[in-house]
Amino acid sequence: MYKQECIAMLLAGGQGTRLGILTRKLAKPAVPFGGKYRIIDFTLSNCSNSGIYTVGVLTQYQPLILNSYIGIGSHWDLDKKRGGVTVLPPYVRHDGGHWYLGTANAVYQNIEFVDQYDPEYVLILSGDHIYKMDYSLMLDYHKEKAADATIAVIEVPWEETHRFGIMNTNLDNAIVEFQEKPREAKNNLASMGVYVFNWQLLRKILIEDEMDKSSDHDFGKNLIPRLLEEGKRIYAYPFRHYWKDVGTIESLWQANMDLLHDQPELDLYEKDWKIYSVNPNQPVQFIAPNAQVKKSLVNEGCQIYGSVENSVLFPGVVVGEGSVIKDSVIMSDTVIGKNVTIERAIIGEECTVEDDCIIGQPGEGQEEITVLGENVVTVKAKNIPGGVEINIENCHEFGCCPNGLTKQEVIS
Amino acid sequence: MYKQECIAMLLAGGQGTRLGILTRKLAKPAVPFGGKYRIIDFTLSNCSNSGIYTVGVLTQYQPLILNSYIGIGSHWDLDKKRGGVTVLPPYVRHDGGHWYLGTANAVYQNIEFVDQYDPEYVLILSGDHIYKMDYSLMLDYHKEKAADATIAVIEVPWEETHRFGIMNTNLDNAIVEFQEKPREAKNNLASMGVYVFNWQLLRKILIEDEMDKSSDHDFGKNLIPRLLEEGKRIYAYPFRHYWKDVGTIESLWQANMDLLHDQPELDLYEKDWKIYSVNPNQPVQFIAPNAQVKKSLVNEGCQIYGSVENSVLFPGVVVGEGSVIKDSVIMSDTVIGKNVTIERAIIGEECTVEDDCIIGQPGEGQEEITVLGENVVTVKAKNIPGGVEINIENCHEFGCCPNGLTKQEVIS
Amino acid sequence: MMRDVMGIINDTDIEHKLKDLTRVRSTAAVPFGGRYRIIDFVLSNMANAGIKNIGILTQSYNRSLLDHVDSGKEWDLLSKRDGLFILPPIFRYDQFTGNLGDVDHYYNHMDYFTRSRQQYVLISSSNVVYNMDFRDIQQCYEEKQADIVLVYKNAVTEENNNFRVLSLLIDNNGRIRDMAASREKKLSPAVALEIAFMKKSLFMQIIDDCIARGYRDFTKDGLIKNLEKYRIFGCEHQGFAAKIDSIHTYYRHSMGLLNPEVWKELFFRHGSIYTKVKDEPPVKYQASAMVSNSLLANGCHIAGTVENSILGRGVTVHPGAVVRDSIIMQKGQIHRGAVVENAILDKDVVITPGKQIRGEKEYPLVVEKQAVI
Amino acid sequence: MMRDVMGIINDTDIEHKLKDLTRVRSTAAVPFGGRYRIIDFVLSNMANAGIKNIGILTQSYNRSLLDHVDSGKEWDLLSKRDGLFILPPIFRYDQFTGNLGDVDHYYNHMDYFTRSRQQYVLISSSNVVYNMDFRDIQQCYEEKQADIVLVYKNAVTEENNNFRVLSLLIDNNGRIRDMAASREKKLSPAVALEIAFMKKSLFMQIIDDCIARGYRDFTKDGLIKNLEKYRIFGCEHQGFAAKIDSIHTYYRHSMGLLNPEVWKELFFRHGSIYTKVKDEPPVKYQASAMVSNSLLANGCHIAGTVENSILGRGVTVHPGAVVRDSIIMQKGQIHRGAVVENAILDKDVVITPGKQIRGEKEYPLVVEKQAVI
Repeated sequence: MYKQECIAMLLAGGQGTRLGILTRKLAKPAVPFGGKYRIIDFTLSNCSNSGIYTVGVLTQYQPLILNSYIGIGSHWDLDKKRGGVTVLPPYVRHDGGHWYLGTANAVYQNIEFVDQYDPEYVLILSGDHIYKMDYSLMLDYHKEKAADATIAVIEVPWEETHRFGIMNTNLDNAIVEFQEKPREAKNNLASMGVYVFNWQLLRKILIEDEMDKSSDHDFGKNLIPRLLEEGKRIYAYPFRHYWKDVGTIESLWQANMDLLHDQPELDLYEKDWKIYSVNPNQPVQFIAPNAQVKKSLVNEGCQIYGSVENSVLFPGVVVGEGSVIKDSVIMSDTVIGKNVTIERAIIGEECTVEDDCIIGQPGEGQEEITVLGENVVTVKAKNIPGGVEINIENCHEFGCCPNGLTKQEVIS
Repeated sequence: MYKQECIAMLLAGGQGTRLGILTRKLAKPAVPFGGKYRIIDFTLSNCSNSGIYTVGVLTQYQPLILNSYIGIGSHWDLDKKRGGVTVLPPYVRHDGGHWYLGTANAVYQNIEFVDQYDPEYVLILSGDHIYKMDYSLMLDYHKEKAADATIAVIEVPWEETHRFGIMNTNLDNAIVEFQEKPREAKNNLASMGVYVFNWQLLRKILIEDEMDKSSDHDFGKNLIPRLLEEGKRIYAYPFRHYWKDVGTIESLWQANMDLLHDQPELDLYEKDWKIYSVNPNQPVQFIAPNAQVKKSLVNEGCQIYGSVENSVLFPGVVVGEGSVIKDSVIMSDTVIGKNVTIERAIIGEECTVEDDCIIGQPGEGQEEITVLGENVVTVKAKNIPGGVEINIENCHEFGCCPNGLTKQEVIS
Repeated sequence: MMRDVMGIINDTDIEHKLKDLTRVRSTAAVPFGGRYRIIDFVLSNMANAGIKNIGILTQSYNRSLLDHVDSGKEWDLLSKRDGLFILPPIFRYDQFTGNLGDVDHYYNHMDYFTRSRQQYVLISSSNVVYNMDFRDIQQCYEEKQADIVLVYKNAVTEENNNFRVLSLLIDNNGRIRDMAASREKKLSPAVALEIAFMKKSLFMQIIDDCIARGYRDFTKDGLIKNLEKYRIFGCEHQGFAAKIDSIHTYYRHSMGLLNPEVWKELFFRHGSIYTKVKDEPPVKYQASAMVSNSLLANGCHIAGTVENSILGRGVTVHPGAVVRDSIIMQKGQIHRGAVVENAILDKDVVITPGKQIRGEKEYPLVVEKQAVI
Repeated sequence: MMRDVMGIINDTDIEHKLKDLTRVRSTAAVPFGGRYRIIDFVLSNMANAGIKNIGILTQSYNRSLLDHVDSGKEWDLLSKRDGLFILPPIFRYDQFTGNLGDVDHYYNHMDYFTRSRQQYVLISSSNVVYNMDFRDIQQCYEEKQADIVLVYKNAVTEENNNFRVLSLLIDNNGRIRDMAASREKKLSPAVALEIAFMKKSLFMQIIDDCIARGYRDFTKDGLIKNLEKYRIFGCEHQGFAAKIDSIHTYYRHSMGLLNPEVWKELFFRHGSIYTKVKDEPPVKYQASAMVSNSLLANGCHIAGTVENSILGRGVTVHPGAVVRDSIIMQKGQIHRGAVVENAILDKDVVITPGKQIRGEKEYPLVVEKQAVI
């Protein structure tokens, strides 16, 4: 193999349990977002745009879609003869097999993979966040500070500090204390889960941490405190642009809505920092004579006969005449009939919403997002109350199962 | 996904323990063979040449090299928009993770993958064998016999029947009895581990077998007997060409030697049935003025100043002046100094054999193959007795460790 | 599937019928339908029918086309044995005599035809927009025991009346009895779509016969003169098919896509139409956007008014701008207050604030690539 | 790495110096060293130096070259932003005036140069075989604060005396004071290798100046006439470099590879030389094979005698056949009892049993592609 100055290890094994039915058959990084992307597209595109062309993707939970989506990375310009993308599932050695037990353990189990490239630096990334960041600038900062490790941080509202790992820094941005999800935070600088390490140091710490039977083998919980204890130079790298952990249905919905302002904080149209994705083959979208589309993102293959407002439509969505889609996210190839109303909802792939349905009934004081999982079918004139989640396991309760199937058949 | 008539599931998780140090860091299907191939190249090329373009490769043991070798299958012309190669490691579901417990269980865990393509037939293959076979002819045979399952069989010498699964057939080739490694075989038709199944039947049997806690979840041991018990139509498909299970050092060596006849049984030069492989980038080979090369396969990047007879040389091997290589296999980028003698040996990748060494001392009545694992370095004028196996774990006993390393450093 | 058929697409025609649109590219590479190029249709039809070996005879000036089809990956034509082959004109400019007919182009690539393993050829020109199951042609060939099959369409409208069309006289059995390339007089409503199917050996023999006699035109010399000698049959294409042979037909057929029936037939009927994909974000509609009866490719940014129009990738319509009955190709920018009506804007055209350009429906205004107005 | 440099390879030269070898392909696409094409060397040098955007100006007749370089994947040039671009001559044969110099070719692709993001250009002809670290050129450019850097080699031998070479007169500071393309009279032993490095803006300005004055030759009109105006410096390449400009130099430099020092320098010195890989099995030596001092590409099958020769992919030498001091390209077949000496056999040549062909070392015999003797 060839020596590389810096390689990235991308943690993409997360189950994302708080995304409920959306991550039932899908790892969180593979969840669709923003009309044509999957969440992991942002991190992979950041790597490609930052000139980090060697990326190991650590997968474990429901990796089939993720694996075939990533392939050899050609969609992100990461199919290189030297390096490129390598998917790293857990595996069996001659002394047996071990699942990844924590973020640090996952990297520990792939020390040999990293060693192949003999890098100076390793970038640890997560596939769960929506943001645009030039990692090469962070690497420069790490070198400039002569740091042992650098952690990207972002200011979060003080009232949310208890959800994050909080960094207390001195004037030079050196981290003096780390609080994991503190009740009383001394600071509002939260870790973004983006780290640069000197590889030889990280390698040593990973091996030590592995020996420690009491450790959870987690970067934030175990490795960073251990490094601080040892008095290593750890710096905070302040990041001041859009960053979102889409860990819940509400935040996933909100992050989609964030894109719809006339001047959104996260600009998908920037020519020099493209977000790459696997492009489906669909014809251009058709907006019918009486359609209305405003404040929305609409994709190829869509046919809009009704009204779409403040919504995100993935490729191949059909919106029938007289239907009104508002404040919603509609995933690929879903067909919506005539005179349907959908409000504050996330509709999964390949659903069918027949004529005259109302989804997320407005005006009933429902604040929660309504979610339909993939392949759900609502019969004509069905009312789906706001805030419910329907998938193939509970669809029979709502009469929303795919063509004539009973619960038993659907699940098997 | 798109419907496919037939897809292949290729079992590539085997550890190949009897190949000793050669499979220490490598799954058996990834073991180098024939000067530029890996064992799995034969099965993948067979798929491509047979028009089977959708292949799931089930990996579990040390898959890193195999995964990056296979990539998206472009080297075997298997990178298709519809189908193509998918590597299928074990994974974690929302109810937990399970390693593959047997060949049948591995396929069971990937029923969803197969269902995506809704195939009529599934071809079960192993990545462990060297042979050229047109699976489409076997599929035609399966249809013609209206069989529920078809098993490819080959005649083996009677004295070896105890090592194989033996099929007893009637005149029409229907299998009436199956003996797994019998002490007294009634027949010498051995299963090649190549099966065609009707998918709906296999799917049902896999689920039933999974429920059976006493089962080893193995195709040969459990599934075939179960099908026979149920009175299903199982046919033997006789195969009459070269086929070799390279399960031991001896058989791996022998299979390499088989290629060196002027008219070998297995022809690598057939234009219409190419064996594809990942091609390294090396210049053309150089045969020096006083070199001698006979009855051998030699690859790009080799520089031959000495004598090579009845041997297989992988790319980038250097043979110094006055050296004699006989009846041996030398893997990639190994450098052999001057006046070295190597006989009946397999030398791993990137070894260094310094001047005046003798490996596999001839004439001492040694019948066993001598094996050097990868990166072994023999100092000047070293004698390596025939039949030993040297790798980085025992190299210090023979004074053959990479540059100045002690045992401790080598292993860590 | 048609694995035993090789596809040949002839894009060597250099007449100026598409005016400014073919000044910088060949007919095959002219953008169509927002994100396609004209060649995508015949290429996708071939790929969808299972043809694995396709040769494109190009003009010298083929940079746009090369860039567009690349290695053929988008049509799943990457292959170790077959695949997509670019066949440029073979001559050296120091030896060029100024005269090349399509027969010469075919003849110069005889080695490619010889080397290919397929037994049949499907030859097509590069300028027809349609979605057809090409397997029907081979079926027709076998049913009629034909030597050659030509695809035709019964043209009921008055189209093409300014240009030569190849009209056919077909007997009750489907055999073609007469053919003529004429401007006004038509033999029947049957118009050939310039697709021929035959054995490769017969094709090579016809080319050889033409060369031996100094003939240069495959249709006139190779087919029309041989109507007696070979059994030439017609195979009717019943769906939508548009030959793009003038600015007028280009504009009219583009606008035809705004009929959802045509749009669906063309893009979904027998198989998908593939094209080179690009990394463009979704179309962004701002609060002030007013869009109706239009087709928009990804990457567009709409804040103004768009009616009855087709917008290519990455077009920006600023607030207060109006686009009506027009075709705007890739990356066009229509600034605040500008008005575009009945126009075809080639790639990268900028209409500065307040400017108004208007053509007539029957005579759309064409603005050349990269113009700033 | 040279990310801010775009590479330009000029393969538009159509002189007949390589005779039959360039009858069916351009110079860039002539096979060399068993499995390479001549262009592989400059292309690999560029790729190894980190250049990510490379344009190849081709002749009209570029099928072999297109097939060889394909999408640039072998040189790791597949890229979303940059990559490998084929730039065919831009003219239509109905408008062709019969006159094209290299300046015209550059001028016709001005849009490509404009669009590219790089600040510098490295321009090279397609016919030099060498392994050079191109980063040295940029270093020289910076050290000397040059406007233009040309690479040269001090030629001690009598080579090239039949052909024009571009000799240089260089002052003590490395600045080029005179240049002349002459057959016999040389200004000094310094011979230009036809590689120039400069700012893209300067390159475009020189082209524009030439076009404005009707000049056609980049070297003579763009460089020689501007020796006073611009600071043009030389950068010496000290290793092996062979300009392939005649059958004689082709044969001599090919045979030079049999010197292991040259072979190692050329293929391993600064980086690997990449080429299109093919799926060929190893070379098979039968019991009767006698091979010495030769280079063999994979897929060869040797049962006879091979001495001092270079064999391309898939060559078969049958028992009793003898190949001496010859170059046999891809898939040549030398049958039982045949003898080949001092010859260059193009691809797919068959020498039938017992036939003998012999040239002279100073005048090797060239057998054209697919000949059966």
